[in-house]
Formats: sequence, C-alpha cells, structure tokens
Amino acid sequence: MELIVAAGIGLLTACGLYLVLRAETFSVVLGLTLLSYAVNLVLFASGRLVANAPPLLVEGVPRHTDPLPQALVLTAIVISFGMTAYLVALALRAKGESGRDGFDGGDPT
Amino acid sequence: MLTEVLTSALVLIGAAFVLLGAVGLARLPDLFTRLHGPTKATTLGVGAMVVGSMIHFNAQGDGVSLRDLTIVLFLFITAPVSAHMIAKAALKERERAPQAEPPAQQDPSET
Amino acid sequence: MSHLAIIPILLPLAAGIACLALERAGLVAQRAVSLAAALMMMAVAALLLRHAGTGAIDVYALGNWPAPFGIVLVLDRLSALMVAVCAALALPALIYASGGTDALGRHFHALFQFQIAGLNGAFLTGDLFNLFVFFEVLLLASYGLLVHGNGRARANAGLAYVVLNLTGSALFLIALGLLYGTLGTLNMADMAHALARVPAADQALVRTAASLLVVVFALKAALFPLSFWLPSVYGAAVAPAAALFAIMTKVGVYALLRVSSASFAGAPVTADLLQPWLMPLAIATIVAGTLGALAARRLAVVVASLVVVSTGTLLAAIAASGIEAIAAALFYLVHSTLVAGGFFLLAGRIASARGEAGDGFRTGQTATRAVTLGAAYLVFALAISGVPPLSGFLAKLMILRSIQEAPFGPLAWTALLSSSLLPALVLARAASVFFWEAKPAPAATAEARLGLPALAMLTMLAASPLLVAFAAPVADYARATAMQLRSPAASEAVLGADPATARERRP
Amino acid sequence: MLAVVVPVAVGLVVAAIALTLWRLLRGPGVMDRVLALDTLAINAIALVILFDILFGNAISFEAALLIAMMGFVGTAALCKFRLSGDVIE
Amino acid sequence: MSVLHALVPAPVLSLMILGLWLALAPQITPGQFVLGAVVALAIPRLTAAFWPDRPRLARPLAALRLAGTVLADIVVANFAVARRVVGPLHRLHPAFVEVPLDLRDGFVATILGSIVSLTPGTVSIEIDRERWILFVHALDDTDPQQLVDTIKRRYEAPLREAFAC
Amino acid sequence: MSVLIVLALMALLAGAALAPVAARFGRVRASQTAAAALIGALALLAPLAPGVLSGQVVVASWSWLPEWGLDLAFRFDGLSLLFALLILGIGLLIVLYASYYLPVADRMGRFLGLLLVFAAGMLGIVLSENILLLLVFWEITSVTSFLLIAYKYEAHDGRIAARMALAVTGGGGLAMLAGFLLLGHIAGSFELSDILARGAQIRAHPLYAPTLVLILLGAFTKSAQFPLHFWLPNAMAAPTPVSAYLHSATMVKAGVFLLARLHPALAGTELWFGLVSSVGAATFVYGAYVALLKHDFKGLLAYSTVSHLGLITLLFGLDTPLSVVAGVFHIINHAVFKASLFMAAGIIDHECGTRDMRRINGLFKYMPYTATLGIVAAGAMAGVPLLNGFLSKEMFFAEAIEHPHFGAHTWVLPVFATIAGTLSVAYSTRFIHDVFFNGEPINLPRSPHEPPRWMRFPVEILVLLCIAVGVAPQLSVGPLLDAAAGAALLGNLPAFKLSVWHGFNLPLVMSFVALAAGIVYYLNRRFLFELHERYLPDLQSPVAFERVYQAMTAAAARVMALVDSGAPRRYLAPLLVFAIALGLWAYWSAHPDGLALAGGAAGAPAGPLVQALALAGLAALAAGCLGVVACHRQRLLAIIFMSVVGLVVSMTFVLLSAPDLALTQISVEVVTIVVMLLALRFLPARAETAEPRGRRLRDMAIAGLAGGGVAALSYAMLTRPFETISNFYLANAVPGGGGANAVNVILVDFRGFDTLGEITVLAMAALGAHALVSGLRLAPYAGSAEREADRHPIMLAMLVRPLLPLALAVSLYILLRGHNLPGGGFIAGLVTSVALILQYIACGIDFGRARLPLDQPRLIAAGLAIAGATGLASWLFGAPFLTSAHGHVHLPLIGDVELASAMLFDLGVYLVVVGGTLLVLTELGALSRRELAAEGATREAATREPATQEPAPWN
Ligand code: NA
Ligand code: NA
Repeated sequence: MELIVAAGIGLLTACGLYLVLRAETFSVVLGLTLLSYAVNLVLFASGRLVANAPPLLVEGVPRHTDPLPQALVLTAIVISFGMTAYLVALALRAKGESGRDGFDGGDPT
Repeated sequence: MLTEVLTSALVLIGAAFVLLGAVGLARLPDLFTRLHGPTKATTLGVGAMVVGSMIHFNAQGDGVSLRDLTIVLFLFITAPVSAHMIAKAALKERERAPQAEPPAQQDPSET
Repeated sequence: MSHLAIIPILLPLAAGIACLALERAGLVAQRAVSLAAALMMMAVAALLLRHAGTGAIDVYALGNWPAPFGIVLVLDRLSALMVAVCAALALPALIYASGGTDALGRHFHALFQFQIAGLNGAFLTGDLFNLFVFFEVLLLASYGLLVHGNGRARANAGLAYVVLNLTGSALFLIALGLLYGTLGTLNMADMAHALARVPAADQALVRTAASLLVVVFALKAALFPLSFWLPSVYGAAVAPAAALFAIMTKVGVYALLRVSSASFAGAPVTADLLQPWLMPLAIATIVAGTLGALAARRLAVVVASLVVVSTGTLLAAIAASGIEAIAAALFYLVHSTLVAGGFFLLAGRIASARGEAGDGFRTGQTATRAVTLGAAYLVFALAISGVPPLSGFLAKLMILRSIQEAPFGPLAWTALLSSSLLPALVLARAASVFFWEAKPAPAATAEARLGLPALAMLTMLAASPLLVAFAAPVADYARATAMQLRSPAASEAVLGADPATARERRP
Repeated sequence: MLAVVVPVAVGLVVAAIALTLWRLLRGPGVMDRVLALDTLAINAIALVILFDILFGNAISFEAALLIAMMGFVGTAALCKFRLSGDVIE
Repeated sequence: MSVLHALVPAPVLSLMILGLWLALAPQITPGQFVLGAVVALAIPRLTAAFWPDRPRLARPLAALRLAGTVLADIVVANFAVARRVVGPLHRLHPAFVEVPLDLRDGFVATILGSIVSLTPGTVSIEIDRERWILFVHALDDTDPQQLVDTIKRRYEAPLREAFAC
Repeated sequence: MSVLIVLALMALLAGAALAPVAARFGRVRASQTAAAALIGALALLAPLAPGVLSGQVVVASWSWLPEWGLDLAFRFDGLSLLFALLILGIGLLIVLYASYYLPVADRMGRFLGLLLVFAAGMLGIVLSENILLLLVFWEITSVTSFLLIAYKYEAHDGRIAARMALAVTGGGGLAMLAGFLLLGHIAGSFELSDILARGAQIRAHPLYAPTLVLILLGAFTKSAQFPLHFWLPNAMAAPTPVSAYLHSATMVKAGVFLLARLHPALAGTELWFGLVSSVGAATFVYGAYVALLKHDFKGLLAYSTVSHLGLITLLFGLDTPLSVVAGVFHIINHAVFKASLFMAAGIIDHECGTRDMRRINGLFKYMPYTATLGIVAAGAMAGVPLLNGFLSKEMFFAEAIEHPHFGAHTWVLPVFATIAGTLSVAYSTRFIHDVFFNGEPINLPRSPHEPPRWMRFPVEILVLLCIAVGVAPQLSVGPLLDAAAGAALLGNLPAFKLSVWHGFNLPLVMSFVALAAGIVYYLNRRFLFELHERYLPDLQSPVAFERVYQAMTAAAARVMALVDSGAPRRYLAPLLVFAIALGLWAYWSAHPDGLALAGGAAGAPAGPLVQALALAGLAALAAGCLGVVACHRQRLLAIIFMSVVGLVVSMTFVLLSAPDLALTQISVEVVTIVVMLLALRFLPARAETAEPRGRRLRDMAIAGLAGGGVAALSYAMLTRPFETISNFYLANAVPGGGGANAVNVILVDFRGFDTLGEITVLAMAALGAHALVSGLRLAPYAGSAEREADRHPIMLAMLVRPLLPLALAVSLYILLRGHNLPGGGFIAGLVTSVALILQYIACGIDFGRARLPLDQPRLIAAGLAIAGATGLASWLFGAPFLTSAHGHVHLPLIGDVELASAMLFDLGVYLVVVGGTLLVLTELGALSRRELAAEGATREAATREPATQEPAPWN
C-alpha cells in the first residue's frame, strides 16, 4: 500500500513537473494541476494510510485516522483551485496583451 | 439472513451490469452503439447496488433510510443528459467530417 | 485579554473587505478606508514596538486553543519590527497609489490591504502551516498587484512569477507534509523540540524535509540561483506595488532567520543545515544582483536588482549567525526595505514625469519638477548604495563588521563593497540621463503639480535620515531582538515549561 | 456471504474500470473518450457503494451522491465545448 | 386552492425536495421535518426564475403509474440488452429512428427523451422543437415503426395525460 | 569649549542650507551668506587655536552607535588646525572669487550650498577623532565633488568626468572603509587617540599589510596618485572655483592628510616606505612630465597638481621626521600657490574664452596686473627662491640627500629629485611664457582685459602669502607648521630651521640646476610634443572611461540574458535543480543510521482487496498521468485524462478514510474542468510544435529525479512511526468543538484561522482573475468550433431546471451537517456553484445573470465579513479571536438543536466559495461574448491585435 501510494505520488510529481517545464501556458496549467494532486497526496499521507477509519466521532466508526492532515489537504485543495483559476485568467490576459500563447521571451531557438 | 442473501444478489447483479456496460463500451463497434452500454447497464447496475446497499444498512440500523435512492434519483436525471450531449457532439463531429469518422487519435480542433 | 497581536492581521483584512464592499461606491471611498487603515496600522505598529520593546513575548492563542494544537500568534521583538517596517512601507505606497495609480485596474485597495494582512500574518504566526496560508495570502495579493494596470510586460512577468511561486508553494506543502509526518506537529516552537529528539533512523528524512523548506524560503528571499526572476518581475509592477514588494523578499529572509535560529539551530539533526552553503550562495546573490543592476536598462529594474543585493547581504549576515551579525542584519533589513520601497516610488515619479521615455535609460524630455526629483534621487541613491552619511552606510558598516570573522569573510567583503560601488555608478549614469541629458519638454504637462505621489515619495525620503538620527535605538532594538531569538524565552512562552504533552504514538 | 460477494463484486467493477480505461486510451474519437470518462464516473459510484458495504458504514455515501449529481457536468461541458467551442456564453 | 397555490407554488417539486431532505437526514426527527419543510417551500420560490413555464403535474397518479412502467421496462430490457452486448456483434442492427411527437411541451418532451434513454436499447439523440420529432438511436432495431409505436403508447401518452399537454 | 568643533561644522551646514534661500534675494546675498558661514566657522574654531598651537589636543565625543564603533568623536590638533585654516580660509576666497566668476544666470545658490557642504565634509575629515566618522565625511566630499564637477552638466565630458571621479574616489573610499574596519579591529578601537597610541601593536599584526594597502588605496585615489590619478585632470571640467578649491587646495589634500594623520600608526615599516614613496615618486615625475605636454593650461595645472601631490606623498613615504615636516610644509605651500594659480587661470579663461595655450599668447600686455600675480604664483610652483615653493622643495632636496635608506647608492634620490625639479620648472616656465608672452594671441573669442577689482583680490591675498612665506617663513607659518607636523609625528618634532638662506649647500645647487635645466628642457618642447602625440595616445579620456563602462554593462546584460529571459521555465529549472541538489546533500550528510529508505513501521493493515484496489488505482492514475503528458498539446484530450486523475485521487480519499476530502475533490474537479474548458477557446496550441529533443530529455531528467525523490521521501515517511498532536483533536472535537466531524472542527474551530486565510486566498484569486479579465478582448483561436444556432441543447436546458432546486437542497444539507458528518462550507459552496454554473452552461450567461443578479465581489465581502465577525464576536466574551461557542438550543416543535458558532463561520466560508467560484466562471465565460472579431474570417488576423481596454466601469 505504502509503496503504491508513494509510486503514485512520484508519478504525479514527475509528470506535473515535466509539464510545468513546457513552454505553453496551458501545459503549465495542466502540470501545476498534476503537481497539486501530488502535493495533496503527500500532505494526506503524512497522517499515514488507513482504510475504514474516517475521523468521524460517530457510532459505527471504531477507529479514527489522523484528522489534521485531512484538514490541511482540504485547505490546500481550495487554494490550488483558486490558483488554477487565477493562472488561467492570467494566461488569457497575457495572450490578449501579446497576441500569442506561451511566455514572452521564450527560449533561444 | 434473508437480507444478506438479497443484498448479495443485488450487489452481484449490479456489479455484473456495471461490467456489462463496460464490456459494451469496449466492444461495440461505433460511438452510437457504445453509448448504449454505459447509459443502460450502468443505470441498472448502480441501481441494483444502491438497493442492495439500502437493504443492507437498513437491516443493520434502527430506522428506515431511503437516502441511497437519492443517488438513483440524480443518476436518472443526469445520465440521459450525458447521453444526449455526447450523441449531439458526435453527430456534429460527423457533420464536420462527412466522408468518414473523424480521424481517430487526434483532436481535430488542433489541426 | 490583549488582542494586540492579532490587530495587524485583522485591521487590513477588515479594510480589504470594506474596500470590496465599497467597490460600487467608487475609488474615493476605498481610498479613504484604505488610507485610514494604513494610518491606524502605523499607530498599531508603534504600540507593538513599544510592547515588544519591553522584552515581553505575547502568545495569542487563536480560538483559545493552546499550542501546539491551535494556531498561535507570537508577538516578539522580531515580529513587531517586521510589522512596523511593513506599516511604514505601506502608508506611503498607499498615498502614492491614491494619486491615481489605483484607478488603473480593479480591486487595488482590497488587494493591497490583503497583502498587508498576509505579510503581517506571516510575520506573526507561530505555526508552520499557518505560515503557508499567509504566504499564499500575500502571494495572491501580490499577483494581483503585480499585474495591476495590465500591459504586456506585466502580464508576462506575472505569468512567470505566478508559475514559479505556485511551484514554490507545492514544494512548501511537500516539506510541510514530510515534517508533519515525522515530527507530528505544526507549531514552530514545538517543532524545535521534536527536532531535538529525532531518532537517528529518521534523521535523513527530517533533514531532507527541512532542506526543502529552506529551498522554499530561499525562493521567496530570492537567494542565488533562485534570484533571476526578481528584477524583471518587480521592475514590471506599478510603483506602489513594487514599493510594497520591497518587503516580500524580506519575508523569505525572515522565515529563514526564524526557522534557522529558533528551530534548526538547537537540534543536532538540522544544526548544520545552512552553514556549509549559505554564505557562498549569499555572496553569489550579491554578485547576481550587482550584475542585474549593471545590465538593467530601466531604473525600476536597477532598484529591483538592488533588492536582490540586499537579500544577499542579509543572508550573508544570517549565515555568519552571531548575535552581532543578526543584529546587523535586522538593522540592514529595516534600511534596505524602506529605501528600496521609496526608490520604487521615485522611479514611478520619474517615469511619469519624463513622458514617453519613462524610467528607461534613454534621453527623454526634462522631468517636470526636476529639482525635487533630482534631490530625492540623490538621497535614495546615496542611501541604497551605502554612501555616508545615510542609513545604508551604517547598515553596511554593521554587516561588514559582523561578518568579518565568518568563513568566506574576505570574499563577502569584496562582494559587499563591489555591490556598493558598481550600482552607484549605474545610478550616477542614470541620474546623468534623467537630469542632465534631458531635452526640454515640448510643453508644460499636467504632472507639474506636487500631488499625492510626490508627497508619498517625499515621506519615504525621510526614512533613511531618520534611521541615521535614531540609529542607536534601532541598533539596540536589533541587538535585543537577536538575543531574544537565541533565547528559549519564546519557546517557553508558547509551550510552557514542558512541551512534550499530549502527544502519543499512533500506530 | 457478503464477505465473499463484495470482493467478487469489487473484482467485477475493477474489471469494468479496466475495460473503460482501455476505451479511454483507445479512443478513437474525442467523444469516445468523453463517454469513457462518463462511464468511469459511474463505475466509481459503484465502487464507492461497494466500499461502504465492505467497511460496514455508510460514510462514503455522499461521495457517490456528488458523483451522481455532478459527474455529468464535466461531460456536459466537454460536449458543449465540442459542439459550439465555448462552454458558457 | 389559490391560497395553497400561493403558499406552495410548486407542490411536486416541494414534495420532492422534502423527500430528498428527509431521505438524506440521518434520522427523521420533528426538527428535520420542519427544517425540510422550510427548505422545500423556500427553494422553489427562490429558484422560480430559473424555471420559466414550469409545467404543472395535473395527474400525479398517472405519473406514478408511468414511473412503475418505466422501472419495470428498465429491468426487463436490461437483460435483453445484456444479451446483445455480449452476443455476436454482426447480428446487431443499429439505426436512427424518428419519433413524431404529439406533445408540445419542451420539458415534457425532455422527460420522454430521458425515459427513452433510460430504457435499454434506445438513446435519445435530439428533440426537434420545430417539427416536434424525437430522434432516437436504437441499438438493435429490426422494426422501426414498432419502436415508434411503443414509445408513443407506453410513454408519450401517459406523459401527456399526467401533464395535460 | 570642545562643542565649538561641532558648532563650526554646523555653521557650514547651516550656510549650505541658507545659501540657496538667500540666492532668491540675489547673488550677493548668497555669497554673503556663504562667507558668513565660513567666517563663522573660523570664528568658532579660533578660541581653540591658541591651545592647539601649543601642542594641545582637543577631543570631544558624543555617542552615536557605540557598539558598532561609530561615534561623533572630534579631534582638534595641529594638523586639524592647519587644514581647517586652508579649508575655511581658501574657501572664503573662493566664495568671493566665485561670485564674480560664475555667470549671472547660473545657479549661484545651489553652487554655494554644495560648496559649503563640501567644506563641511572636508572640515569633518580633518576634525574627526573616530576613523569611521572620518570616513563618513570622506565620502561626503566624494559625493559633493561629483556634483560639483558635473556642475556644468550640459557638457558631455563634464558628466562623464564626474562619474569617473566618483568611480575612482568612491572605489577608494570603499577600500578605505575595509581598511579602517581592519584597523579598528586590530587596534581594538576606532578612536584616533587609541589607534595612534598603538602603532607598534598595529604594525606587528598579521593583518597589517592588507590594512595598510586598503587604506592607502583610499588615500591614493583621493590624492590622485599614479596610476589612479586620471580622474583629476578630467575633473577640470568643473568650474574654475571648484578646481581651485577642491582640486588644488582641499579635497585632493585629504589623501595626503590621511597619510599624515595615520603616520604614527601605520608608518615605520618597509611596506609603508616601499609603497608610499614609490607611488609618490612615480606620481611626482609622471605628473610633471605630462603637465608640460598639456595645451590646456588648466590641464597643465591639473597635472602639476598631480605631480605635487606625488611629491607630498613621496615625502611621507620617505618616512623620516624631517620628510614629514617637509610634506606638511609643502601641503601648505602647494595649497596657497596652486589655488592662486587656478584662480588666475580662471580669470584668463574668463577673459579669453579659451584655455588653449596655442592660441593664448602675450597676455602680459593686456592684463599686466593679473599676469604679474600669475607669474609670481607660477614661480612659487617652480621653486623660485623667495617664494614659498622654494622652501619646501629645498627641504625635500635636503631630505633626498640625507635619506638613510639607499645605503651605498646615495646618489639615486638626489638625482631623481633634481630631475623631477627640472620637470616642474619646465612646465611652470611653459605656463608663464606661453600664456603671458610668446607673441600675440591667436583668434581669441573675446579681447582680454583686467578683471574686476574684487575678482582679483583673492589671488592677490594668496600671492602675498606665497611671498610672505617665502620671505619670512618662521614668522608666517612657523608655529602652524610646528603644531601640524607635531601632530603628524605625535610630538616628536625633529630639529629644523625655517629660513630663506641655509647657506650655499647641495640643495641650493640642485635647485639652480633644476631651474636651469627646466628652462632648457622647455625650450626643446616641440620635439617632446611630437614624441608624446605619436607614442602615448590619451588613454585616460572620458571617452575611454565611458567605453569601459559600456563594455561592463553590456557584459552584464549578456550574462543576465542567459539566466533571465522572462520564461518561467528558466526560473523553474534552477529551482528544481537546487531543491534536488540540496535535498540530496541533506539526505546523504545525515546520520548514517538514517539512510535506509524504508522505516520500521508495519504500515497500514490493509487486506489483499484494498491492495488490489490500490494497484488498480495506480494503473488508472498512470493511464491518466501519461495520457495528460502524451496529449498535452491535444488539449481537450489532456483535460479528459486530467479528469481521470482527479477521479482516482478522489477515490483514493474515499478508500483511505477521508470522506471530506473526497467530496471536496469531486466538486473541485468539476469546476476545474469547466475553468480549463473556458480558457481553451482562446488558447491554441503553439504553432512550432517541435521542441528540441535535448531540452525534453533534460526536463524529463529533472522531473524524473524530482518525482523519484518525492516518492522516495513519501515512502520513507509512510514506513516510519511518528508521534502526533492530533489525538487532541479527536478527543476534543465533540466536547470542545461541538462537532463530530473532526476534520470540519479543525477547519472551522481548532485551525479556523487557516481557513480564514484560505478563503481570503480564494477571494483574492477570484478578484484577481476578475481584474485580469475585465476589459479583455480576445479572439478565439482559428481552430475552435463554429458556434451553432442551437447553443442550448434542449435536454440539458430542461433537465437542469429541476436539478437546480434539488442540488441546492443537497448543498444546504451538506452545509448544515458538515460539523458532524462529511460536508461543510467548502463542499456546499462548490455544490451550489456547480448547480448555478450548470444553468449558465445550459442556458447561457444572460439567462443566469438576468435571474440571479449577484454582485459577486460583494458576496465575497459578505462571506469574509461573516467569517471575520464570527471570530470577532468572541472578543465580546473576553476570549481570543475565533473562540467558538456551542450548545443545545431547545426549540418548540423541533426539539434540541445543537448549534455552534463555528457553523456561522462555515456560512461565511460558503458565501466566499460561491461568490468566488461564480465570479471566476462567469467572468471567464463572458469573454466569449466580447470576442474581438466577427466569427470566422478575421480570427487569425485578429489574434495579432492587442487587447483593448473597455471604458472602465469603476471610474
Ligand atoms: Na601660448
Ligand atoms: Na464562453
């Protein structure tokens, strides 16, 4: 289980970073989204992986996993959603200003 | 015991139909026939499972709860919309490339 | 119950909300709210300084939950100082913006106030995740402020800045996750205790996690090689935004200082995490900033490059890490932030007074109010280059003295002294272009009157002389701050005598 | 009995997911993939219901509910984009 | 009646919301009932603007009967479709079928389309509101006219009865 | 009494402040103000003079930054007195002179203000007891000299010359700062009294050599010593009063002052002797040699100044008591005759309109009185007997003969001295002959005549002084010289006699040899000019400096272009590489027991079923991830694959006991997809699709390493046991927070402050996006689908109508129950938003806006305000911000209701989420209504047009 989740995190990170390093804005948006998944999973994993132990103090739930990372991840999810929205708007503005996608300057060809 | 049998049966039927839907999706020859797989079989599949689950949990608890049915309610509202939209979009695609099915792997809007 | 510690966060937050609510009411109402809040912040900052100046450490437990479980704000000398610098920077910047810059786009005042709230939150919080949240608050506000006024350069700078910082935030969260997953706490003081007890088998993991955290702070601080983005980004912002940005790199420096002296230094696992490399990289930062200043073609970019230099200088002192060095760093921090902020405002004035040529290094029309601008330019240029008798000299003197014995000391001296001279030459060249080579303006322009922007800029002008006049009290405060950082008092104030309560081993 | 049936059912759903993923990767058209995505969401609902039965508490019910309620929004938006090039106008 | 109508402008919707609320509630307590009732009365009122020309359910019983028919059809037809899906593909005769409609309400037509889509073997592709035709794709259709008749008889007629349109 | 020192400085500064003000009332008033300041300073220092002349040292000290070694400590001794007299006395004459010299239109007030600041800086240097304070004044003179040189800024060369001076003296000042810091470190004090008393200790210290070199760098640059002299001749671009004051009498003397000042502490070593005397000697000869070759008489004077400064330096370098006396004496003499020469030169310049000696000839005829003054002063410069220059030169010659250092080669120094003397005579002769005689003037712009009476007056005073000292040295300067040289030698004054006639001795012979040889040399100058012009191109011109400067900035720009192209990837790659490198180093430098990746914990007790599911999830994740990467240019496909990833993550949360996260992720996913799709209309793929393979591989390597690292760290973390604080939350959620959903209680109560920050972030993201998009007009990219007539598919439009009320009911339910069961403000807000957005998707933006005229920024503000007010409410109960209250409320009919204030907070969260999400989505959606061009034909062309601003609605 631990190995699988770690592998998934690594995969998300690698794919996300590869896309973040691309030149097109949209790829960067995709990459950052993948990266945020990876990050959320790391943060989530810091409370360790337990099935069937939700942090709900109600009847029928005998075990409880660590609630703190979940609260942190929730915060992180919402923040990264806001960021994505902002980045998209910014990409559009940049396109509107420069008439093309991708970052000004770019790389020497 | 009875409830367990009932639950088991419903769960199995549901799972089987979920699988059937996927088989249809994977197997049927074109988009419009594939559309039938998931929108049908999964509906009954999930429906049966929901009922099974409901029976299972109602047997455990004190009162009667119908809340699992809300899943079915929303699925029944939304699944036809999905099918409709997909079919419409597919038709439009076919209009755009009348000679043949749109070239496969590539999003035509990118070319 | 004293709520003093949280006022610096709530006040701008409330002002920002009010500005939002007043969006329909027009800019005048927003300006009034925003300026009033900034003025009140100055008063609050004075109260904070006075209170923290007694050596008291206020711990404000949000929601009345004790540390380490709840979030606490820690008001000590350092945080009070940072809040005060922020307030001193914000008010003139807002006055400047109220002269018309704020009308170039939407939500300026709300974003500005939120940025102040974010900055103050970052300075005051004693919780690492809360620090992340406030980083995000201040970053998001800064994104908005950076692109305020729009235009191609700003949009592109904004993209680069946002993407870079989003990646940085991701790194922050990864580090946080790893740290929580090993130390089991988020409170910084508690983390220090947990760090001190890390078993040998976990040390590599903890060290690596801590090093990732350091990378994040280094990015915010713009340490070499993470400094390249800064000149073009800060140089693109409108003047009042850039002025406020002058303190943003200091947040990174602050965080680095906080964790390195309060958390890392005491634990064997992290004690040597910075030492081997910080000084060389700080020196490289100074060099990079100096090169940037030489390469710049616009005044605002020069000032932004000098912000990089100031980061390098500060981190060199922090790398040297004695009481003296930290005290020197703090004095320098106050000086460099205020002067750079004021200089950004001046660059904005020059740009608008020169018409098309802006603040670029090409011959343009004679600046309106050239004498006033020229005099102000002289003061800022002297202060930022560290020329006596202004504060830059005192700050540089302290830094030089305190890092003399440190490893790489001679190299750091060379870099520091060169970073005074070369930018001074650049600034002299710029002055020559702006004030001596100008062609007469075609006709008297509307800019001729002394408006709010000029008032703001002149206010900032006072910072450096005041810092000279009150050098002794400021230096004493800085020294006391450095000593307080080293003492266990803060940790005890947050956690009490026995910090190892209420933790248990989870399966 | 459930102890046997539920794992079998999970196996069936996992097989369904595998087939759906195959269609997703295979395509050939964009709409085929959208359809596969839509199906995947429904498979997920099934899986969530099975989890609840497996774990003996109905904690994840809302997850299934939300997927049922909102999963199609993505599908609808994708289709609308294909149809008219914009989603909201 | 008019007072009641003013109080409960959309009785069916309100009932559905109340039912939904009570179904979701962990326990049905008096408190939940009151709360649900408030919600069920308030939301239709608040969202009324989003539902212009809301059709009125004239015959609820007819609607219930139709629901029963549809559910039964779904179960029965599912097995039939299952056979076709796993069976040999060359025996399939997919086809597009046009169902001319007698009803003249967009929403009710949509319900009809949904029923068609939910019952196995057919998917509603489009509703033409100018010519009032429902376009249906059938998975295996050997006799189009029979399909049209079935749809009109089993679903359209009861729908028109229930909504009086 | 000692406060007078400070008052004298203040007087100058006050004058500096007042002069520009006085200038508004006329030039005369300005000059009077400046003169009053200088006289005032003199008067204030006068009471101290008698004591100082008798060898007393007055020290006054005020604390400034004591812990850092910087104090307002002043010292008034013989050396200070001498220099104070030069600075203030000559300053007074300069002010008088300038009031005639500067054109009427010129900015007299500013000029005098700067001059007085400079004088204050200069006076500060000589009055400082604290060496760091000395440095402060030192740099003030550098800056004011920069401004004064560039006073005539309309001239291109003047501006560059000023920057050149700044570069050299500023650099020297920084070296000196380093040197002073080392000196203070070695001596353990920055007070001169301590430093001068600890000479032996300083000279024995291992850091002595660098200290000396750094301090000498400062002194040499300021005093224009070879090879750092080149700024001085170029500084002649300054108006003549400036040259006369700064570049002859005062500022350039600061360097040699420092040699005198620190002589007791630093001199007396081989290094001092070697460095100081050789640099001085080289400067002496070089300056004298070049001076002759200058056709500009101000250039000649400038190089002669360089030469004389070299001589003074050489004298201090020779490092015998008598040579020090001679050095101090020559400081006086040179200041007097050079200031008068410059002023005379200024008169000539003023009268002739040129400074080219090839055109100026025979002026004796036109202005005999001025010519006489100039000739006398030049005679003093040449070392003609009965003038002051002769005396100090005689002392130098005597010292050259008697100097012990050259052992067997006693002839070296005298011969050198004679040659140098010869050169000085030669250029002095040129000045006299070429300007005042040598035929008739050629093509002068003006016809020269005698200047106004009072313009000549300062020259007369100084020339009189030359004669007075030359004739009666002991009477005129004896006591002053004793006091000054005594201060430089710490009172160990050698026996010497100041008199005109020492008898017929070797120095006298040398003087006459030099006089004769100099004249001969001058007569053969033509040959030399040609040689010089052919073989020694002018390397020190402003043009050369500017060229070096430009090359430097260009090189810097090239370096910066390598690292900063504005592209985020250029910044990101270093970040990632740095993080990887630092992480690897941190890992491998840890305790060796900690290097194993896997820890000891057993891991989650998951059954094979869960394991199998996890594997399936990983497979789906891999399909999604790789799909996104593979299809990142086919964007619609990338979004589809991205949704798969999101679904897998959501299911992970479901499986691993995080229902709240699952709900959030599911809802966020939907909104994210819509946002991306909204952007897609305007973001086409880049035309140039081919990326260099090398870069792709490099990026893959970086990304792979980083991903591997994060995976490894995660694995390491997951397999280790840990202690956590979070049992507190589980234990206190119900009793303390009034909620059974621990996650929600953390969000709205335990760590509600995070949440407040987070909704602020969300609010700002939305507002920022709003600000970015407002007024933006974009063209849809060429390949985007045509709009069709049926924009609102009927089944979608109809079925979302019942869906809205139902979904709202669900979201309300989720909001209310969130405190106890999965749910809460975030999720509810997202569900509401999605339900509303669906209306926009199905029926269009007008439909939605017409029916729900929401002011989203206000909604956001309301949400923030509610959340904040909930937090503030606790102040009323004397509790900290965000302290929650909860309890049971008994309502009739309904029964017990558990209410928590945190639920109100959650309502604020809800409103912000709804407002923010709707704001972003509707604003992005509205973009397609403002498309630039008519659909179809002109799209491609339109993409080139810039975004245009709508009339701003907020104005
Ligand atoms: Na001549
Ligand atoms: Na749109």
